[in-house]
Amino acid sequence: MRVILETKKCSKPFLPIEAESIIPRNFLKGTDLTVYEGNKERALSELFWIFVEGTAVSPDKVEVVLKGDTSRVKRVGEYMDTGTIRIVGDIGMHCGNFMSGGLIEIGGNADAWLGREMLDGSIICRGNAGHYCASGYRGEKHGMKGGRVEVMGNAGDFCAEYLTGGEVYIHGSCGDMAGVEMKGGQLVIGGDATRPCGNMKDGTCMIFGTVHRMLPTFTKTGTQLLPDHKVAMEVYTGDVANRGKGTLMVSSRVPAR
Amino acid sequence: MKAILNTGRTIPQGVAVEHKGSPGYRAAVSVCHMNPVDLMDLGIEEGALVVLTSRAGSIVLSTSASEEINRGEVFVPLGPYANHIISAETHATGMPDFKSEPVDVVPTDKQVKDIDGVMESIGGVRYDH
Amino acid sequence: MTELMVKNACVIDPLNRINTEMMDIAIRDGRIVESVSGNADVIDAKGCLTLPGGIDSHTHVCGTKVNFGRYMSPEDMRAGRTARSGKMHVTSGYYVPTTYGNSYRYSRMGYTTLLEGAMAPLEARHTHEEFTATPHQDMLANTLFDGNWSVMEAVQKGDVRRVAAIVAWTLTAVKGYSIKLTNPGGTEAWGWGEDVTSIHEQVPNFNVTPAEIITAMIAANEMLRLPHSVHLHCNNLGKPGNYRTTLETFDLVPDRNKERQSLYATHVQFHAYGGTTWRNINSKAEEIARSVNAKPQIVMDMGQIMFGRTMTMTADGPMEFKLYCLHHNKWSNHDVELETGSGIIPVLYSKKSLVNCVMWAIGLELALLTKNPYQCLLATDNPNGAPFVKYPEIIGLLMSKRYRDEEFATLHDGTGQRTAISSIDREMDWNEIAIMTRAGQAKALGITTQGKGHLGVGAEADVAIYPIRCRDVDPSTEYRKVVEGFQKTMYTIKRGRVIAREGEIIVEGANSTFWVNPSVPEEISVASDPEFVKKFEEYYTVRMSNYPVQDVYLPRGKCIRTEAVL
Amino acid sequence: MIIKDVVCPFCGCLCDDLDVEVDGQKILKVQNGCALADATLTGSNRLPAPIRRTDAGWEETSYDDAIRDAADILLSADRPLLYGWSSTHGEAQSIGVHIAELIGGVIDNTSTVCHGPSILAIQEVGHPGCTLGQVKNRADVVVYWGCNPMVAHPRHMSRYTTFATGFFVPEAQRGREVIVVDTRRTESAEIADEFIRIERGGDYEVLSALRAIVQGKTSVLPREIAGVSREQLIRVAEICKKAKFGAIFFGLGLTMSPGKSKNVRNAIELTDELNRHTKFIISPLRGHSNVYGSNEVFTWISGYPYAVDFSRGIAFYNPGETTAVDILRRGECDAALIVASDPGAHLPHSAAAHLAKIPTILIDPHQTATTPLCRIQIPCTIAGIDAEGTAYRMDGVPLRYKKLIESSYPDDADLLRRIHDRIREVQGA
Repeated sequence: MRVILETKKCSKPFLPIEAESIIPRNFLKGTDLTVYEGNKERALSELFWIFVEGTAVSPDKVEVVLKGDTSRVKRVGEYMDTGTIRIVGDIGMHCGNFMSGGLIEIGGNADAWLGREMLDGSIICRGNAGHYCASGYRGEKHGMKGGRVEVMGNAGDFCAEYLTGGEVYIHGSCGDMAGVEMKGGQLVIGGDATRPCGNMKDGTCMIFGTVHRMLPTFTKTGTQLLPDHKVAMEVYTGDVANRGKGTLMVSSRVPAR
Repeated sequence: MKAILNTGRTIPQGVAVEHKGSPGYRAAVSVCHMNPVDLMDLGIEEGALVVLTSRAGSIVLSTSASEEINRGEVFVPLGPYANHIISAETHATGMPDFKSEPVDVVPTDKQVKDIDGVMESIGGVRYDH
Repeated sequence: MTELMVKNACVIDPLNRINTEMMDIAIRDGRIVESVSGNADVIDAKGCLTLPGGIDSHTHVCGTKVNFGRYMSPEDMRAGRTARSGKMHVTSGYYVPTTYGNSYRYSRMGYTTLLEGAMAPLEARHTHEEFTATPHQDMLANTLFDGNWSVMEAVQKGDVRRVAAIVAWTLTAVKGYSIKLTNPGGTEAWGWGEDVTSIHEQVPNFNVTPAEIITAMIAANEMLRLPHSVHLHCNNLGKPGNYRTTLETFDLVPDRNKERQSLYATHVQFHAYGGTTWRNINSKAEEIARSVNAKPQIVMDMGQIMFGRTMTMTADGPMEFKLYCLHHNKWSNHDVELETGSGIIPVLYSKKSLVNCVMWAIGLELALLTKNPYQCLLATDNPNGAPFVKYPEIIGLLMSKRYRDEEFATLHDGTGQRTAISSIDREMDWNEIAIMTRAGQAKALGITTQGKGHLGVGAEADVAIYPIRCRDVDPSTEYRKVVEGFQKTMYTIKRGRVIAREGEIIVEGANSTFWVNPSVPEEISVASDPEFVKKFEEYYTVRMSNYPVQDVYLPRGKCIRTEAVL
Repeated sequence: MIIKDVVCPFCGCLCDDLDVEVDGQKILKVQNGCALADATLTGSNRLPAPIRRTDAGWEETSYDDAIRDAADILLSADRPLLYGWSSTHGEAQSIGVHIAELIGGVIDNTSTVCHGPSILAIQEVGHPGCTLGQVKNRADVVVYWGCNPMVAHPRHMSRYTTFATGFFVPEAQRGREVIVVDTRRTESAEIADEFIRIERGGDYEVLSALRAIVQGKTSVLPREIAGVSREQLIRVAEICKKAKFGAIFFGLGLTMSPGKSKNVRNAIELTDELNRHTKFIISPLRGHSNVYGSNEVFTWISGYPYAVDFSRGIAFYNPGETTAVDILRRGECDAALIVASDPGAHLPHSAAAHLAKIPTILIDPHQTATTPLCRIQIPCTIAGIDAEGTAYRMDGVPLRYKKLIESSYPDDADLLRRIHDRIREVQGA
């Protein structure tokens, strides 16, 4: 089954829309769902043109497609456990929060907190991701615990903050403090990063571009050749400021400090 | 001249902050403090006017020389002038970069606006009673 | 004039020796009366269990450190969220809920009076502000004196009259209810990052020992004829082997008051550990209970822990730092100048942890081994041992051996060797539970004369009606019905008004705060003592005139005046 | 008449030892206060009456009409923002939160552009702190990091640290070592025993290095960290470890620099580490008078200290999303209520400009930089001058502002209560 949701023109286009109801499982029972526009609860059909093609007997066979200006639509795919969501353009904050299964594919850019506290499943973002991509929540001591987030473009600051498990792959560059408070999982950054992995306790971070302002509290333990990537990496352990046992690998083509 | 804009509190700003209509407040917050060598590089004397331009906008300010300021940095006291050119990007922390806005500093012969004038330039309407 | 009649109530009112009697309760203008007119509103209790409003004699719900617990825990605020609706404000939080969250949940469980366990005098205004925002319960504030410089100086000089005078001035100034000592002397030592490890160790720079502070405060408390006794959080909380300190402390206590105990020892579960390290910790509940059974001058509360996430918060700063070094989660500390300290850290009590299982067993053992239920009251030191919403489960555990056995079977294997819980057969009855949750608490706090904790004529009409038919339920086997029944009243009545019905809060609250004003002879009063005033102005960072809490903070304050007998 | 022991409503120190000479409706003289206290208590530029702006320009209006209009604006909004709250008392703040929950608004206070990042850091790792008297009576080492108390909190040093005598520190200047850490040699740095000058934005690195040194892992470190020599940091770490009681005060240099909350978190974790060796506390130097009170009040009502979004009925919190600057920058809100602060002066204009596009109500005693942006301004009393009420000092000590003079202005709590009641009335109908 395929459900296509296309945004309607609205009088206040800057109001955020909170749409955690947009997960594949919910459409098995129909499209009679509600979302919040600002502080008003609205029927999904007030804000979206809804087209349904085919039927499905189980939620994993449901594909939801979002079209139009979805950059202000938040929480799409929150608590999603199966099925597929494809977003043609940009998507608002908190896409895929707490996701535990299925696939979210974003054609454009994703706003902040993409895949926050994710448990399992996959997110692919073809554009750039905002700040706190694949991160944790305020005050919580763990972030993403499992699954995979792949961003073809760049990610903002605090990417993979508190990463606890799973894999985060940023093909482009990250902003400031990627992998800060990391305690597990794997973070791969194809491009550059600034001050990565502060306070890291565990897990692995690989950076193939340039590291700006490497933190002073990482100990270099050797070099390692990564056959898959045909590149030699400098290997660091840290963050020693936090008795950390994390591994930070930096492409040795460029000076680390 | 490229510089990094820092903002913060000063005693004159704090003293005048509850007297926002006063010339004292305007004078306290419409000044760009900079290293004397940078002033020389710009070819201007202390007190001359400059325009600061950032990704957020531009503003005309007077200048003041201060040895405490590093070269390549400028300091504008907290207030409507500094905020006219501070970007509202917060890196998803809620807090703008009040202490690290890249700016371009150029001498100017334009005038320093009064506060209402600054507010008018962002859509405000002056109230005179 | 408003009148209310509760018909067909199955009443347990231990202080009036009423035990599961079917009767009607007449209420006029907030008080229990002999009878009401035919125009009274009528509530049909349908034969269900009807008790005086519940009283928590030791809970942390209002004030600086409780609010800091909230402030630092946005992750907890994601639990227990309800929207504004009807008369109810927004609520957030599970183990450190907002003030309205606390108030509504206590109301739902039939609780109408709470004693805030720890108020730093310097920050009393904050506690009173939050009392006003906890609108459905009458409030009382335990006032901290454990590290009070003036008190320690007077104790050092052996001047109990001066101790009494300082207490009198402070309680009146901050509108406190009773004397609280938290790790006496230890909180001052923590000002230097140290602690005291026995009741006979000197407090740094003050030449007094915890034992001397406790003894002098008990004497001062009785001199001032305060309604409640000294309320003590013993030294060495949470340390293996600390039961010796607790027993030594109990041995210090004379029997000074005919009406009530002379010492209220709080959350004794945390003070009843044998062993020497966390590896060999074991239960010494039996030793503690034996001591209490022989000493009518002591009342304690359980300090029960229940499994799950919660927040520990106490004035015992050094203990919290030790706990932080174990858990390495987050740690807040807040020392209060010249007075006390405090610490806050989140914890997870887990059935996989043998230490936690031993703690769980000790709390229950204390209650079950204490013969007189008036001497061991039900509390978790909310939220330290568990959030108070767990009380119904604790009631279930106390009433059913079977429930305990079933729980015990899920615990760490080593629990049986370290504790005696599985060999205790006692099952508490309804009357004993009523004592442990209201009558005993009212008596211990000295508020029966304020009309609390009973349903006799003249009492405050605080009534809880639970959907339990005591005569048809066998708690021993049907403990789930007991637990469910105590979770949500059919009606909670506060001062004659129905505030909660089937769990829904239906009115805006209008609570009272009880506070004491003990008067001492002018010649020993410290307010006019130049020495006291000079030291105050020199070492506090607030002016003495700005210290007292103004009346405006207690919109419905109830002052209890006492005359000191020196 | 002289009123003694007056609580100053300027900065977060809330000095409560001012003597103020008044003559009924006028403040004549202020004693004991700093220059800022003096200027605050004798402030000018008060708006005489409510005003509103129509297409024809500004006009005076009545309190009744202004309150009705304000309530109507808030009632019809889909995403109202309620911002400010630091320069008033707890009583007004509390009603503000209740209005927000009634109308499904977002309420934020000025900590969002002050110590909001400190709050985020505390939420990650906690806060080992104390009341200021502990510092005054005990501290033999005091660190000021990224702050300039001589300017922003002029009496902090004389009341609590450098120049204050305390019970265990009878000779202030000899008894205390003062360390200042900053990117520039500030007025405060001039009087420090040790000044650490850090490259701009290098706080995080230096804090990490200090944590490693305190743990004895010096060998890992390079010779220079963000412009500071390793030797100086080793020396400073030793001073801290040898302290009997150490105190770190930090300011906007940490909260506003890149890394934001992570800088503060690192400073807190340094403090935790130092507590394994001696006693150490850390505290933000909170700014606007009662901003800490707004955090306290917001927290006990909603569970969160700032940036609370009630649009779904329940309270939701996520600084960066529900904070005033972000909501304004994205142009989300369609109405605003500004109370006791001046976003026109203190928020970036690319955010504040949105206030001019929507119906903005301003409740403030003064004509400010926000006045030109609003549609309605309702003047009120000033907490601590012509109104009394509760204020929380930067260390959490609650004090009561005194009413010093009589005025004809209504208390902002009363104005807000009337707006609140009007909203309830309309919603109930």
